[in-house]
Amino acid sequence: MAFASGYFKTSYKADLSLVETRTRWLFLAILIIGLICFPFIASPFLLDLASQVCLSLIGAVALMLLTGYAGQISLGHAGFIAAGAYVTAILFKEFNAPIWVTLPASGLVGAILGIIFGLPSLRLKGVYLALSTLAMHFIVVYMGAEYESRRGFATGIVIKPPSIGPFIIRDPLVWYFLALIAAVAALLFSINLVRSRSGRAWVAIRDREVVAEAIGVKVPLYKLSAFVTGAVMTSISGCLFAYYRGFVSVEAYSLFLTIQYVAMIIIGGLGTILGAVLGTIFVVLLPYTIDAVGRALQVPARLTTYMFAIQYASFGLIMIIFLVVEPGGLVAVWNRIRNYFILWPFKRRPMGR
Amino acid sequence: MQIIVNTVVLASLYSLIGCGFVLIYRASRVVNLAQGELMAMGGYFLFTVAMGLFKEPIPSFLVASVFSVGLGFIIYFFLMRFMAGESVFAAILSTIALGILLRGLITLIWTSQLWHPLEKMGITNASHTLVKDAVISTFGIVTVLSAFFIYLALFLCLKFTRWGLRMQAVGENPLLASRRGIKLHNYYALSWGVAAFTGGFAGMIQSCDAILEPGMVAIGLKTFPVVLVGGLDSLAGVIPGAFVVAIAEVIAINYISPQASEAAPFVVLLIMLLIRPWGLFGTKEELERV
Amino acid sequence: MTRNGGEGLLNVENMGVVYNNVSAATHGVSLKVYKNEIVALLGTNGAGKSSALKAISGFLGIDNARVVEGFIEFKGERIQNQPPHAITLKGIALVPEWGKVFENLTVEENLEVCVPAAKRQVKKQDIAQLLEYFPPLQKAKKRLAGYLSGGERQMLSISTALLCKPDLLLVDELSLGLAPVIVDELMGLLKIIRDEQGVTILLVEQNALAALGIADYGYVIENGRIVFAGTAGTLLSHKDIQEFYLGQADRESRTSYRDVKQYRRTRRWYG
Amino acid sequence: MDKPIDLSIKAISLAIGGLKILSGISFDVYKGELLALIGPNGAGKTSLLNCISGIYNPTGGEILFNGMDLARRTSHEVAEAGIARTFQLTELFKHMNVLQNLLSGRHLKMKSGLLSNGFFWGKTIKEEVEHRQAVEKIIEFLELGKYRKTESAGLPYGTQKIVGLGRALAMEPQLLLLDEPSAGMNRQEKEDIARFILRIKHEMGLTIIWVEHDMQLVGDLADRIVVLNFGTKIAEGKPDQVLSDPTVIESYLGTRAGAK
Amino acid sequence: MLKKGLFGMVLSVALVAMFFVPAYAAPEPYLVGAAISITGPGSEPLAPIKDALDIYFKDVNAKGGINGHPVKLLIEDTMNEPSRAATQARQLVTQNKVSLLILAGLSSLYAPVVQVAEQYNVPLLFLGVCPPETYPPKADPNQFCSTAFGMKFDSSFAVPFIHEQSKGSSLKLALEAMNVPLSRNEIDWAEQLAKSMGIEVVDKEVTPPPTADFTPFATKMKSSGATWAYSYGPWGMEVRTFEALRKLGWKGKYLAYGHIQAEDELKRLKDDDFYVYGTNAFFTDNTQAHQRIKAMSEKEKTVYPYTQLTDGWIGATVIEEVLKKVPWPATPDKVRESMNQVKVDTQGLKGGPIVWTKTNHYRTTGYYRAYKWDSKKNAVVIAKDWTAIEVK
Repeated sequence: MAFASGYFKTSYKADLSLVETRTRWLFLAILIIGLICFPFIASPFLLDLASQVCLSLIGAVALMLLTGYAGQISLGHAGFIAAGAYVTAILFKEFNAPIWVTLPASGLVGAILGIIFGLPSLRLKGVYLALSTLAMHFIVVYMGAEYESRRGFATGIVIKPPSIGPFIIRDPLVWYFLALIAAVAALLFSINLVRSRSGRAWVAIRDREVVAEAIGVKVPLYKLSAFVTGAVMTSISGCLFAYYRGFVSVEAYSLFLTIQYVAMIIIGGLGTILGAVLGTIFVVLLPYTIDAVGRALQVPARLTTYMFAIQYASFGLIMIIFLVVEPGGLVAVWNRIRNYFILWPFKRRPMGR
Repeated sequence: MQIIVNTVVLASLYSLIGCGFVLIYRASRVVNLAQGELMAMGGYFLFTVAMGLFKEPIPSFLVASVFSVGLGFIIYFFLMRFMAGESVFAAILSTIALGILLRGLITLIWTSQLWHPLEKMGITNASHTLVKDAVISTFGIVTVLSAFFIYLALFLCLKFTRWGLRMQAVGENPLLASRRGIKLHNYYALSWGVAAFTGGFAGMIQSCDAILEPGMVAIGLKTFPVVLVGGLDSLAGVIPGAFVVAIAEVIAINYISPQASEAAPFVVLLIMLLIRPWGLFGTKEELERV
Repeated sequence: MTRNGGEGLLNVENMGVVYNNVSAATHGVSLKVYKNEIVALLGTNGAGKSSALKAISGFLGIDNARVVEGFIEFKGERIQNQPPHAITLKGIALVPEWGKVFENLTVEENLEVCVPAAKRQVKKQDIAQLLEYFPPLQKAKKRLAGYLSGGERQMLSISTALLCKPDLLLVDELSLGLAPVIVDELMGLLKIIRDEQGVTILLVEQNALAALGIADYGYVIENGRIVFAGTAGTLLSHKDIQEFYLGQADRESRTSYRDVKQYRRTRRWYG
Repeated sequence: MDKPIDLSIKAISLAIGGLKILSGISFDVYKGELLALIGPNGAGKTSLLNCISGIYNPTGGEILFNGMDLARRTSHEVAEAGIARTFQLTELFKHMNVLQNLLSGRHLKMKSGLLSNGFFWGKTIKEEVEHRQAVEKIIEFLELGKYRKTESAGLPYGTQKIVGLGRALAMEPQLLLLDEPSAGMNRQEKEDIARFILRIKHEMGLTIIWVEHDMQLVGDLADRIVVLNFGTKIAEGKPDQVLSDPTVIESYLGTRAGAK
Repeated sequence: MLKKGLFGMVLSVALVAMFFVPAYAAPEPYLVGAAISITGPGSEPLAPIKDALDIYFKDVNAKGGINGHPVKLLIEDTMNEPSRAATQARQLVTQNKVSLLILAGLSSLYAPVVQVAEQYNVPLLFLGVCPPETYPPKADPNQFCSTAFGMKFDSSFAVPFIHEQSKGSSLKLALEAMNVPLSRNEIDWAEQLAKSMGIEVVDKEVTPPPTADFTPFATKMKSSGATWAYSYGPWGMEVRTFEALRKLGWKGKYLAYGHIQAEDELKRLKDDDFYVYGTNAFFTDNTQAHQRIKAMSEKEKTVYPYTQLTDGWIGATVIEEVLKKVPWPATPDKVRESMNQVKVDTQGLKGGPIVWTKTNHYRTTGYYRAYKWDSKKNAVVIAKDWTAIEVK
């Protein structure tokens, strides 16, 4: 196959492989090496951001499965994250439970919440479903607030760093790799899901519910399973986030958090896992990028108050610009850039989408 | 007795905010999550006008209303126009982004200080005793009356004028309306303008009756329970919806726990979705549309 | 070429419509409609007739499609890729398929809504005059349009379109979902309206038989191309049209579907 | 007919929102036959199909299939019972490619669960390969090879309908319901469809209920025809006999067709 | 198409590039990092702190800095979001290498920022509000507090004050807090204190943070027959409840904690029975320090009015005093060392100096004063002058 003009597969199994061509293997290898080397060259601040991206990615991919693939709109994502975080906090505070208890417990509570959040989806869709999940979010956060004020945890609940055996996970470097592994695991899990039976059932429901049912998909079951999968992954990310931050408090799980996750999948591009990745990177880094721009502008101290207000507003503005200029999301931008380089130096673009 | 008066005033405020939401939804099926920000903007417009242009209340209110309507038009022509035909979710997100933008603008222009437009206009918010034990403030009365008259005006307009008729047609079948030579953009912009006006007016009254601060956008969150209980597409439903939510809130404050008053409207919302998802006055077909 | 001795009203020249910048729906469609004519555009689903119709009425934008080649000229003015309400105001009114009406408005309100702002002088008597063509509607004036029968809906749809005082009436799939008897009645009404009101009509139809019954001239579109054009009479007597569109060729002379071409065995992907 | 009965429809009636759509329709479908269902638009053909496939639950009557009453079953239960259908308008999952669309038809034949899918371990891989082979056979059968990885929204209209047919076949049903497979196709495409339908009947031995508008196709291919009008059955029998039935001509085929 | 592609490319390049823009490279100044809630919900009492710090250190730097080195303030806007505050604190400490961290934000931001301070062992000064970890007998080594309020001390002034004022008449007290930890805890403590003093507490209201309408709460307070009301929480809640009570025709007296807005608000409300108390002197004192704040504020055209700058100004005075005793080059350890034994003269802005010791990072003595409006004099008057409360 030395002069192969294309890459031919010789079995159906080969067609299932995720990484198809040698070039892609090469890119993947570079990416992996880059990710491993990254913490050794980056500043602690960048490392912190990278860990945040990785942890957020789990929640974003989960929302992508739920909304982008199964088509169930949810505005209650922060509720799932809060649930995971509060389960961790409560177990830690009340029973001093270690991470190998809180992590599965968060997942379990997430699963239960997923079913509860998902039940309205059997009857409702679109805006109605979105608003019902929004209501659920408020109720979950209210319960968290009640716990906090009843137990008198004045300024949120502080959680000690988790330990596995004798090792205490505290070092940012360790956290980075932990978050990276968790994110990659979540990514692989999601990619596998969407390319096999369950994922196809979800997309079928999203694209055409009546037809999905006619080919034998148990629609209620699969809707709930989408909610449960999304909720479990998100709750686990909530648990990890709680450990990473070292505290849990109501203010951290406001509607704004949901908005950020929704922004991730829409700005990334609905219906693609890559979109979730790009969207997460974009949304997590955006405020700090805006900060950096603001700082680079060297505004006189007197005007910085206005500068901060502008920064706050520009988060909204950039989101709006994105929605208006590029409804296809970052994936569409990515595909254009890729096509440009694949074709370079030829100008003709392929007849694709 | 006092509790009833309070509830009526609160419900009037909610129905003022909610009607803008319903108008936009009916005309363009867009869920506007920036209703609270539109409301706050109204208050800030009033403050600016009262401080810079007029000292008298009535011209101040009028000019601020004009600004509010203008804001609605601007929002439509510079943002929402481009969201036509996008997914429900993208449209929701764009209104959220709009909310963030507006909040940033408020801090930018008026900072996060507390303001009192009432003081600038040199009038006081006197109290009046209705019956024994029941007191209502001047702007409480204004809230109730303006809710009444704005609703009356809206009903009359929608029922008996060409514009109202066409607005209804646009909401029902935009494609067909456009085939009949109705300029969709104008009607969508109109719905945004009216929504910004009613919301903004609520904000003006609220800023006079209480205080003007960026935090007042949080009231906008109550819109969703209000309109869903009434029915997303039903203007008439907003009023009972507002009452149900206001009553739920007052009951929560008085008999359960004050903090529950934040969650209570959403519990009401969920119960409503469970038993009658299309709302008290909404149409069942609406469920299938979105 | 002039037909009927009338002057040209609509001139579609070499029009190509492309969806999503990629897939072409029509290639070089050319057709002409002269004043006071009834022209039929015939074709099966997906042949490109609805794309042509959307292009003329300005509804391509909604499906992310554009006219990329050629032009559409109406009264000497290029109108391709303009928004629908602008085209309506220029004098082209569309009667959409399935008799779409505003279901939550009454028949009367449906009619009032459709009076364009530019032509305010249209008064109640115009509506009354129009309703004389459609006696069933007159009886149902106060009823919600959602409760009308299929035929009545089409009548309402036609009359609302006529209220826009169009020069050209586009009628999309009038026969769809209606009993043949009612289709005949509606077609007859259209002809009367044309004769009395002087409206030009472009019928876009699958039901070739019904359309050619009243049309003066007809075009047949297939795979995005005009394949036949001619007067109604020519088309009705054309052998292929008879076989494929009118379904009336005798069974002996045509090929049966049972004797279709041989199955080509394609190579399976891997062994 | 002495063939065994596959599906038996007994006095089916359906009303939606006070509107009577079907009233008391009964007929039998025999094993391995190609039964065409014809009638004007709005006669209730598609509604009847929806009743059989569980999308609507009829207000009265029974639909017996393998000793099971389908009248009160949900759509996916009907699918589990071995009935597959195609849809009138192209109803492919438009963001899936052809392969995925066909594989989605194998949903019921596959058994792997969510977790197994997520980790993509042994069972799932084995299943994916196995069912891929089954799907490849259908791709070959329907000559879809060159479209394998094309997203279905970008396919030509006719091809989309064939993929829809393929997805139904992928379910390996006993009974196939076709809803106007040839609608909007040109002669060439109709010939393809005709060929596929005949091959399905002869090579796979499926029972087919076929809603069709094209009288030529029906006349040439169908074993038996049932004619519906205004929700009632007005005729049933062999093609020649039904198509020359005066009531059918009057209410459906139209007198003009004969006259001119 | 090409334009869109370009848009995407420019955007991604900009995104990447922004992270490699060197932030602050100059090593000479004292680096002080501040995470302040300037925008976002609940930022109204905190945003003016930035103004005060800005003008104070502009003046200091103009006069040649501290020990010959200028002070460089690195200010970040937390938007009152906990995660954002944590990230910014980490950025300030690890990337910008500040030797002192300042936090002015709601109580929900404590935990995340304290974590960072602990992890990197950097002293953390609270402006605005502060946690009880700074109180004696065992203060957290890294946490310091120069703010106005202090949990359990404020009400130790307020409750006896009410008791004293109501001598000779019947006293029925209603309490109000907002459902945020600080406010709620303080009111619980006030209730306990009042009961121990034999005061009848007839009502206690806890309002949720985004309350649209305080009338329901005011109605409950009024119907409880209260003659005095004490409210402790954000200014908006305090004053709106008072106004709601007055709207309902309540005739009682009202005590509120006097936040930065208090001075202007007393003049606006002009109500003889509305009392505020706090630890800062009002501008009616017109000391030299007050004159300086006013002059600087007017010169620099601060965003917030000069009456709201006192808190931040005091904080800045403390920072200056601390840095003065830090030998060059400054490190977090040296700064902490200096903070462990500092005595700051507040120049009349408070009732006395702020003194920190190794075990007390709050102050050894708190000084409180109460103000009210006097309609006869048509001016704000002192209702009770400086009262010292020992902090133990």
